[in-house]
Amino acid sequence: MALYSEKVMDHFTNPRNVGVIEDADGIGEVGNAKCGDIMRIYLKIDDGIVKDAKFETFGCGSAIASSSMATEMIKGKPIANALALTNKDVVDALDGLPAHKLHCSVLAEEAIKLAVQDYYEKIGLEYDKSGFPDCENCQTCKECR
Amino acid sequence: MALYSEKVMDHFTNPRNVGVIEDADGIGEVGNAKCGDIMRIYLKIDDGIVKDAKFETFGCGSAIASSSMATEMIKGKPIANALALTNKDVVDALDGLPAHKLHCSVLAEEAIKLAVQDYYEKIGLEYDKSGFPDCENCQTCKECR
Amino acid sequence: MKVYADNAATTKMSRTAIDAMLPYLDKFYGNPSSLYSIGQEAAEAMQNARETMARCLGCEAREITFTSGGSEADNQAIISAAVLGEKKGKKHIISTAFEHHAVLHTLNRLEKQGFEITLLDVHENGVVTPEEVASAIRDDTCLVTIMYANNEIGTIQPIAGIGEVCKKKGVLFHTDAVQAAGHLHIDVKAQNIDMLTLSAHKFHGPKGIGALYARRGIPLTNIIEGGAQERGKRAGTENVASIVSMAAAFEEACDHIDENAKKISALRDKLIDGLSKIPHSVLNGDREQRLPGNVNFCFEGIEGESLLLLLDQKGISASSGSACTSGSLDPSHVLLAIGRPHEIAHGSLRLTLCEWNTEEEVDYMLQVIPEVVSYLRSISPIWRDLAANKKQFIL
Amino acid sequence: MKVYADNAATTKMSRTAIDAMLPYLDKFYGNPSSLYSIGQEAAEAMQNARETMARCLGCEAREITFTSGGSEADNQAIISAAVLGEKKGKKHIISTAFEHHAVLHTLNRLEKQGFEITLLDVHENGVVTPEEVASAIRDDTCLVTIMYANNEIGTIQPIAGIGEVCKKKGVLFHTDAVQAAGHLHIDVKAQNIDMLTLSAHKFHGPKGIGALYARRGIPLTNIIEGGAQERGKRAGTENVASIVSMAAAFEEACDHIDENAKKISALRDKLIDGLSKIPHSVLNGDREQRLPGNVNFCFEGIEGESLLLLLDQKGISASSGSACTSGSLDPSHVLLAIGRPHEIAHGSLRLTLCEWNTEEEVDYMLQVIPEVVSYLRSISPIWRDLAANKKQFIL
Ligand SMILES: Cc1ncc(COP(=O)(O)O)c(C=O)c1O
Ligand SMILES: Cc1ncc(COP(=O)(O)O)c(C=O)c1O
Repeated sequence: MALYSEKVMDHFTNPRNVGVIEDADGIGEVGNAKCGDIMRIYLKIDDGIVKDAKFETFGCGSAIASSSMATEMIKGKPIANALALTNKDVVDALDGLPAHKLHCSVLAEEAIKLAVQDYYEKIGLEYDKSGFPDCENCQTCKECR
Repeated sequence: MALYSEKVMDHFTNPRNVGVIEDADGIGEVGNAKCGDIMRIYLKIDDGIVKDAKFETFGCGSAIASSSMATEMIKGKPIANALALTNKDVVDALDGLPAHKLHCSVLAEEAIKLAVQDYYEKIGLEYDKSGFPDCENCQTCKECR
Repeated sequence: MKVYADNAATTKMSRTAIDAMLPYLDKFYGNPSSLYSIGQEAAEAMQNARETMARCLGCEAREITFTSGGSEADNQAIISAAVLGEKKGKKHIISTAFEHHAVLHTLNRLEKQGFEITLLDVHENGVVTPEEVASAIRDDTCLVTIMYANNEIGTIQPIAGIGEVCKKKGVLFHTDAVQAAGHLHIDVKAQNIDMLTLSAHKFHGPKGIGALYARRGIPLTNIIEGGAQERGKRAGTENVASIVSMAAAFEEACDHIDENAKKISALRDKLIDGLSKIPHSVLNGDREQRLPGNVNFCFEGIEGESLLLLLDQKGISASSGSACTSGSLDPSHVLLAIGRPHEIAHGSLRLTLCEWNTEEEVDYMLQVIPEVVSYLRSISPIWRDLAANKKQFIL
Repeated sequence: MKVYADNAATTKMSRTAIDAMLPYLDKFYGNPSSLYSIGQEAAEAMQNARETMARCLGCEAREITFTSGGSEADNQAIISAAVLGEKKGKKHIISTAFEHHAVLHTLNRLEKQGFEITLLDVHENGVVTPEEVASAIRDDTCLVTIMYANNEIGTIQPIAGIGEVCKKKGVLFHTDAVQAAGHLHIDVKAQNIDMLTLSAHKFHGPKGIGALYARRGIPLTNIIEGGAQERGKRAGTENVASIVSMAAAFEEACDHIDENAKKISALRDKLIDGLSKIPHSVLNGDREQRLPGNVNFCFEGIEGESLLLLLDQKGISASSGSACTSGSLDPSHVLLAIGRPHEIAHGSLRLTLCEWNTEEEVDYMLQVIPEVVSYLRSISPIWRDLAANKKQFIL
């Protein structure tokens, strides 16, 4: 299989952290069904640490693999690390993605940021909005249509 | 070999009547080197009968085969028969020629007519010129250029 | 178990086709334009192939032009009709919204050159009617190009009816029969088809070879200029081995058309019945007017690529949308054309069978596919919302 | 004895090329655009083939576009350059009078669309100089297209010099290397070649497959519209088997280029020396700047077709003019371009050798050809007149 790396196929076939956190502290969702990708990430946060992360994804192989890898990468880490996770980090950890699939890693980065933002909103924290995805004007989703 | 019929190949490979009649009574030549075909026909005529016919041809396989067949067809026949020989008769006798080679049979018909004409001129016979090829305005040779 | 269920994308070559090809690789390898024997042997083989193709299509050998495949033939047919139309000041072309890209992209190009293109609606069942074609024809229409059978949803168009309408109105009619040739009966004269495209690799012949039938009297415009091959209408040293192989494959397919159709459509029907049991799913395309081997479903709440990859891991080769648009993020233009919303169109699965598929394979697919669909739904946020009544099911 | 001496028309496939092809007919038969394993295996094989081609040409894999042969690649290269030129208002193209028809006829078509074409003189030796190219280049020149080696007389052009001139003047340079590829060293970067055409069947690969190299950054214009194959620049399901086979053949040819050239040119030289003894004959094309396998003579007083047919009867496959113009009454445009008068051009013989020809075969040809020439002269009215001093010998 030349299309995806072994890492991608591993995370696609045996995705880590699939599922729901019923009492999540933050939930982030990006993408839309029209584009063919929706990623929803659930976070359990305690003491500034991402105690647990789970995801549900409607999307292609690399979307599922990106969700799996991204949640793996932030579990047990401080929130700051979760916010610092870039799509490139995810791509690198997956040993690369095909060019036309890079947006899947962007979705993962953004879903995590949105989940943290949701947590901030829920606990009523003051924060700088500029560091978070602006879904209203999101290029990724616009390109799709 | 789909290109030529067996008859054509036979007359090309073992041409009948190749050569020169040194004391020919009539000689006809058509075609030109530019077109890639020259046919020269020699006739020995006696008592209104074509006693002998020979040819020399510079040209393709079907030109050589047409000369061979045409000379065969007039040998021993009255002049009238020689004059009545059409290119179609030659083509039929050869079991057909490819479309783009039909002009070779025309050359054979015309070379014979010119040889008879040459004979008429030599013996000072009055004859109707309209039945003979008009080489000045010949279409076949013009098409080639 | 390994199941190849993507015969609409391409097929495995038959023994007949391979055996027909081999001698022309290193035995009768001459250039058919050459005078000498091994060249003329090749020319003769090509002529026999042309006659075989013609016999199977109901036309004359000289009405067949060999091309490098279906796409080239589609391009040449349409360009040729456009050149003729332009000469007469007729710059309107009728087609449908769900043609193959070889047709649609060529039409796009013509549109940029000032042609007007009418794309007929194909309705939810994926079938146009001759009446619709008739009422779209205008005085300046130079071409109707409508595919014989659709490559994604397998629906068969009323070709003879359309041919009759076009003939009556004096408009050229081209049909892309790439999916039909070798699978459905074709008789270009009886069906009043002026031009027809086919491609060998869809009926167990080789890839990279196809044919364009063009009724005598329709001058073709070269797509490829150069030597005098194909009566000057398609330059390039002829692919003799593939031409001979295509003809052998086509003849074999046409000789077994009814028998194969019977066998394949029984498998197809079993597959359709089985997959229909998956809740919130729908068969795409008319159930009756359908290629013997085509099954195409949408499953709500899941996305096609992940479905295909999981099926591949279970040994099943299938497709979603058409093969040549993979790598694109857009959902199938065919499914959109029959009115499926984007989110549904993304969740499609095409299974296309041939006479070599077996009932065991169908049973295996009917076991695996529902499992995989369930699994993907179980990890899908859309499905969660649908199941929790937060969103309304579309299917 | 059977002697195939028409390797410039087409070649017999090598064992290597056939063995490379076979598995892709019925084992790895997937559509390379498909996601599943057997599709991706085909895609991978195609990518490997692309890398092999690139390595042998000195370019990058993504600079290679697979086509259905040399003619298509020539058409696409020239059309692409013309489209680019037109955008910049540059509508002048430089070429030579003895290009292949795939080039000349495409240029004719462009001429009708308002392009101006300069055909450089190729002189009696069949070689143009970089200086001549330089002085023909104008401000509105968008393309120089000059063949690497001529298919009839085998003369090799100073490609690196022409490439340098074009680079300096900022003009695109395309070369039709159909006769050179696999026989002469090519390094597109070192030689400043922007676009290059090759065709597999000239180096023991299959017919119906070729490649176009286009330097990164040169946008190609589609000849065939449709699917997204070949980065969207050449639609149609890829001929995987032939592509893999072409790459194997090309690699084999390039790996043995010096060794083959040495062997073949020794046979060629023997043949040239022997045929030169026939009176009133001439070698066409430069003796030194010449493909290793090319021998091309004119014999005064005889016509080519009858010569070929008689040689065929003796088991020798040869050609006169080029294969693709047989069926035409016109003499070779190449021989006219090097100044041979019509009557001489008609009497040409091309023998083209490959590494499988033997010294015995050369000896046999050197025995048969003079006999056949003598025989045809003996029945030729032109020869009679020449011999009788009624006409002047030209040669
Ligand atoms: C110099 C040259 N260019 C182009 C071609 C065309 O290649 P193809 O026959 O593969 O289309 C040929 C041979 O046929 C050739 O010799
Ligand atoms: C309906 C239809 N038309 C045209 C084509 C193009 O044929 P090819 O891939 O042989 O160029 C295909 C398949 O690829 C097809 O399914």
